[in-house]
Amino acid sequence: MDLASVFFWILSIPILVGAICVVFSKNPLFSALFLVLSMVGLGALYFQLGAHFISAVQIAVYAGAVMVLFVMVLMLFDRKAVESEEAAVIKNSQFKWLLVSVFLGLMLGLIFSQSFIAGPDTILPEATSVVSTKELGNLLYFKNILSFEILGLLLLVIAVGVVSLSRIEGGSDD
Amino acid sequence: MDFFYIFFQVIKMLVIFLLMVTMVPLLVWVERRGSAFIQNRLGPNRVGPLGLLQLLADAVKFFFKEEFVPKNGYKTIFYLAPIVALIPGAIAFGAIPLGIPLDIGAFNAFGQTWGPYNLGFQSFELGIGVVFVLAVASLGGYSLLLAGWGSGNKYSMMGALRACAQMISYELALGLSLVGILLIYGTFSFNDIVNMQEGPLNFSIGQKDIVIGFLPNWGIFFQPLGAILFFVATFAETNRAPFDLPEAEAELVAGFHTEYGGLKMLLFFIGEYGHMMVASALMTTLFFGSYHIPFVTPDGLLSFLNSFMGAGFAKWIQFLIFHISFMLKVIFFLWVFVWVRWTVPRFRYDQLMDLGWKKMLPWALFNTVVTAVAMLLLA
Amino acid sequence: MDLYVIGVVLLPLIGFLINGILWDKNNRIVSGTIASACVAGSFVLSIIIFLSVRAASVGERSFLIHFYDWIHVDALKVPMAFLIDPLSSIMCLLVTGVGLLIHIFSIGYMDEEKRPAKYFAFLNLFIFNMLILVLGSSLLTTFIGWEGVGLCSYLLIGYWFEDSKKADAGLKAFLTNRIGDAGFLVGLFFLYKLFGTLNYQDLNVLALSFNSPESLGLLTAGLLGIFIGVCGKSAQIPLYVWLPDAMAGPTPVSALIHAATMVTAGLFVMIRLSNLIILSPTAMAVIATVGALTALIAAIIGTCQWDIKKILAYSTVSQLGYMVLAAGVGAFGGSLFHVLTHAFFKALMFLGAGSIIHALHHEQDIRKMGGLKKTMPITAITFTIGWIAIIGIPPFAGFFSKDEILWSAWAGEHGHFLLWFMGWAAAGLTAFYMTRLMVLTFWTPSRSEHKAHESSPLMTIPLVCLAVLAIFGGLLGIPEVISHGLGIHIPHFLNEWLDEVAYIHVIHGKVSHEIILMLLSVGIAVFGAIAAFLLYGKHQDTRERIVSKAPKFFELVSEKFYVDELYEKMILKPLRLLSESLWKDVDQKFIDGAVNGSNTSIKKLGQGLAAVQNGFFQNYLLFMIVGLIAILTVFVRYI
Amino acid sequence: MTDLLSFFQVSLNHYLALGLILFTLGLAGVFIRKNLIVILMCLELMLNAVNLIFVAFSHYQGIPLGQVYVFFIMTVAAAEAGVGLAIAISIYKRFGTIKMDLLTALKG
Repeated sequence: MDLASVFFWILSIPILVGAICVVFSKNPLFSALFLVLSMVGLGALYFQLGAHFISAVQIAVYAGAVMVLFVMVLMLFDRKAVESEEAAVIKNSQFKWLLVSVFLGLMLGLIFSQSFIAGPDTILPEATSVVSTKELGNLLYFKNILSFEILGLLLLVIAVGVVSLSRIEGGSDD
Repeated sequence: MDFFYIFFQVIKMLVIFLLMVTMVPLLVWVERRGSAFIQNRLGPNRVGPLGLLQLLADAVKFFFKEEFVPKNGYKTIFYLAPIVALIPGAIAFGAIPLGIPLDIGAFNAFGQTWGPYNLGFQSFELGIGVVFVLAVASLGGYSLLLAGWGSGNKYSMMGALRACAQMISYELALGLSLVGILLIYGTFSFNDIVNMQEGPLNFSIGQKDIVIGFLPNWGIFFQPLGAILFFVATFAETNRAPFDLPEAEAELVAGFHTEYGGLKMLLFFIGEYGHMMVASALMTTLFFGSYHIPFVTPDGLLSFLNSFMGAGFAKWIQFLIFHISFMLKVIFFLWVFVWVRWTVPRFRYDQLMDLGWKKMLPWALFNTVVTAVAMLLLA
Repeated sequence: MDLYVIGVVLLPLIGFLINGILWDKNNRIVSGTIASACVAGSFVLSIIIFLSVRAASVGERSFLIHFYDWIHVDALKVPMAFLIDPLSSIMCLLVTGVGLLIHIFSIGYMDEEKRPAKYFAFLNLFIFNMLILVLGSSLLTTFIGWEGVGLCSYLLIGYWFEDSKKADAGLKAFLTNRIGDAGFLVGLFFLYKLFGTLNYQDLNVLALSFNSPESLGLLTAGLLGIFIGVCGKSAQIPLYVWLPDAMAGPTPVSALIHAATMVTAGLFVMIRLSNLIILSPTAMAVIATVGALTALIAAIIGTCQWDIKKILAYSTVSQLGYMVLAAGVGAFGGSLFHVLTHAFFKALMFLGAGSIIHALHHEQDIRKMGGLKKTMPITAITFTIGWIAIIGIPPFAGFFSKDEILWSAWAGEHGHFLLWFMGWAAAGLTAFYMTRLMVLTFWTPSRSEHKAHESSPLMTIPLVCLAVLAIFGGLLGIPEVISHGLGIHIPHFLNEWLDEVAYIHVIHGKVSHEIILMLLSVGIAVFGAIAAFLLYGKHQDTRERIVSKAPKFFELVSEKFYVDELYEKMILKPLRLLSESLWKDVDQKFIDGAVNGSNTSIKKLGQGLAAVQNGFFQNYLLFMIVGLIAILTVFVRYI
Repeated sequence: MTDLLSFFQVSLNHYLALGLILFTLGLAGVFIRKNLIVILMCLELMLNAVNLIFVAFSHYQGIPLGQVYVFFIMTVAAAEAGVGLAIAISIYKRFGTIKMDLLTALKG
């Protein structure tokens, strides 16, 4: 048990609890808040994995921007439209749960099967180096500049699209 | 990574947290006395000398107020909001160095030798300090949203939505206004940034080094526009006047904290002042030389102090002087916050959004581009 | 050199683009000047290229300029490259030089035109394509230009597309050429199968070492395929029918495309492949026979035409027959020689005809002309020079080239008495119908409704230039007999020039034979000319008597042997019937039935499956996950 | 005992398993929940799970490129959230609900 393990096990608790509550909370607002918890936990885990910049960006972008947006949009809706009884739905979908569990089992089996990736006995050598922001920037702006530019374009398109989408006037079928 | 190292770290964190919390009553006093001074009144002056103990009295009053939750509210969220309000400011403040690092020599305890330790005067030292502070500060919106939603009150909700939209809008200008100075420093680490601002103003154009001896080497001289944009954006981020739309009394009663009172209200206060302190500390660190004193180098000061006192003692005095230098600058900016609040009238909401999106953002972008081009050309 | 070559090719393209953009801003002078300037630049560069090719030492005069690999599939590698060698450089000079004169002439000719920019754009596009054809380093590159000039020909013949007959003429030219092109492509496939390359240089090398009688059949098939293409492009029997109709286009176009340059493309390809053609006696025989027959039959038809441009068109077909005959008897040098001289005098005569038609307000019937000798002196003089050149009176250009061909047909190892005789008879007929044209147009009194006047300098200057060339063009290849007879040694420039790129075989026969043959051909030309002069001048009644003796025959000739009607009955009608039955029986009943049937069955299937799409997107996700699990199961099981 | 200790000793597989569990939870949420906004949140959760796996691989194999992809995924996720929420708002404006089991206009 080294420090990395301690961090991992401590952080996996809020992450998992958050994720479970996202799915099971009746109130979407709680879902969102638990998702924030999960994301902050993941951010901390990234930090532990040496991805410092990604960790900060995770908190700033996901927790700080995307989820704030979610919460704001939730608040824009009528409270009754958002919070209605969903527990029954969650309970009455045993078949879907079964399917998802089978999926999880198969994937776990894949991960821990010796031939696919290193199993528990053959632990990969742990790379301890921290990826510096400079290194990341070089990768981002030199090697992957095209993808970066395309993403910039995507964001522009999205910005215009979102504005025009949310300006659509409401109304019933006609 | 031994016992004493962790021990000192924990002590340090506690000290910094307490430092921040004890600043709050002081700030409240400054705000009330300052507003009175500006408005030609006296302000609280009965309890204690200069009314300094008024805060203690207020605190006692807060503690004995009734705890209640509005009927339509959500209990959990209602209680969660003020706690959340406290967290971002406290964590962000911890990443900023408040003074020169302190050396603790090796010493013997529990039968073995420990140390020596070099302790930076900050809760935790991060390579990505600036980004971290911005990231954590961006979490500040949650407390407002939670308070607005948890109160089950139209006005609170409206205030929360306004506050949140405002914070998201100004976060862009805030972040972009810093890009210029970060380009110049070439690092996210606060300690590196602080060290770069030591000594007289110097820079190089092409191969030529230029030193201007009568000015300190502060960021403000490289990025005046960035500094102004950043400071304005922090006003919006902290929801202070003239950007205190979320709690505009005339329209929204008191915005998101309409339903709050007592201890919970106090936590909100601490949160807001915590934000202000983070903003002032950032301003100081990035643009005003952090704890550095103009024309005085840490080594020079230490040798000067050594000339008439013991080496160990001199080190502590040096540490204290630099910390005070930092705090004085922070307090100056805090005073500016108060000063502006009682001087400038509140914006209208559309004016606020116009300012954020159509003026500050383009100017910040302009600043970034100009800085980048200038660095490329002068390098 | 590379830069010059790029310039030569690109300048006309630039002209095309500029004029194409100016399309609806019609200004004759502006577009004409732009087009002419581009071609002039191209001409100057051609001269530079020609001179630098000349400056190179003998045997090293081929330059391959490689731009990029156009097609690269497995073994097939077609570079986009230009081959600069004696042949292509001289063709380049011809195309741009004659092209330039005709551009300038066009500025004057097209003065009543509604959309001159379009016209000049097409002309420039034609020059561009022709240069690609000439400069291409492989048969496939040439084929691009080949198709390109076909397109331009179509566009320019149907340039006055408001008149549906003229549009139809364009279509006819296009379709007839398609038959030829199909043959050309098949020929390409055969040659590629045989040699595995289509590059001229490689083909020439391989041809020299060709030594396998068993694949001679394949070679012959390939060459005959290409010859079908040549028949289409160079208007040989049986595909010549489009060329007379092509006279529907503007006259300068007829001069440029249908007399001087495009129609000689077939000859160009044959000269390029001369080292291959010479290997197959069968192909040679076919080529020579077709050429001789074309020369004779077209000349016969030419004697009974009344439209000035039709006469010139049949004359062109006949002269092209000469060139093909030359190729068929192995005189490739003579063939190119005749290409050049014919380009000069035929372009001259077409432009002269254009000048006349322009002066007479688009009157083309020679029965309604006459007396133009006085009213249009420059045109008359230059036209007369062209006339002397074409009927083969020494020392004008036509004599030398025609004589070289006839001599080869007589004495060459692939020659035959009959071939010579047909060529000789055709020479007489040529003299006859050309003189008839001269008599009716210039020397008899005017029968015109319009008062003619001399054309503008823009039109006469090109005429004069071409006339000079028609006089002196023959100097390119003075036969040894004459130069020896004169006691000075003038080398046969053209044969020496082409020696390293084509099969050049100089025939040394008895000097006396050669001189007798020369006298014979001059004799029949003079005889034909005098006959026409008399029959259409003073002794018109004699002519009518002759015609009335065998009216059927003359009707047959003046109706062009009913070839078009024959094609209509034999080919087009059955084709139409077949198409109709394919359309009504096969397509509508069988294919449409299958298509509609699959359509309805899929529709029904879709209606059945639509039940699955119940609008709950999470159900769709369910299918997705089931599929995912199936895949994962396979993974876990086998990996 | 040593087995238990070696189980607690983290390796790449632990991160992969954690990511997988998060992913499956997100999948289940998308699968089962009816509220459009919650579904979008669960999508974000799935993207986060993928990010975790990227970072873990990047760390254990010493290839920083993995983090670049995390960066890209975050950008796309933010864009996706923006569009998704805008669509949710327009759906709400038009149909008055964001329950996916009531929105079956695309029925075949």
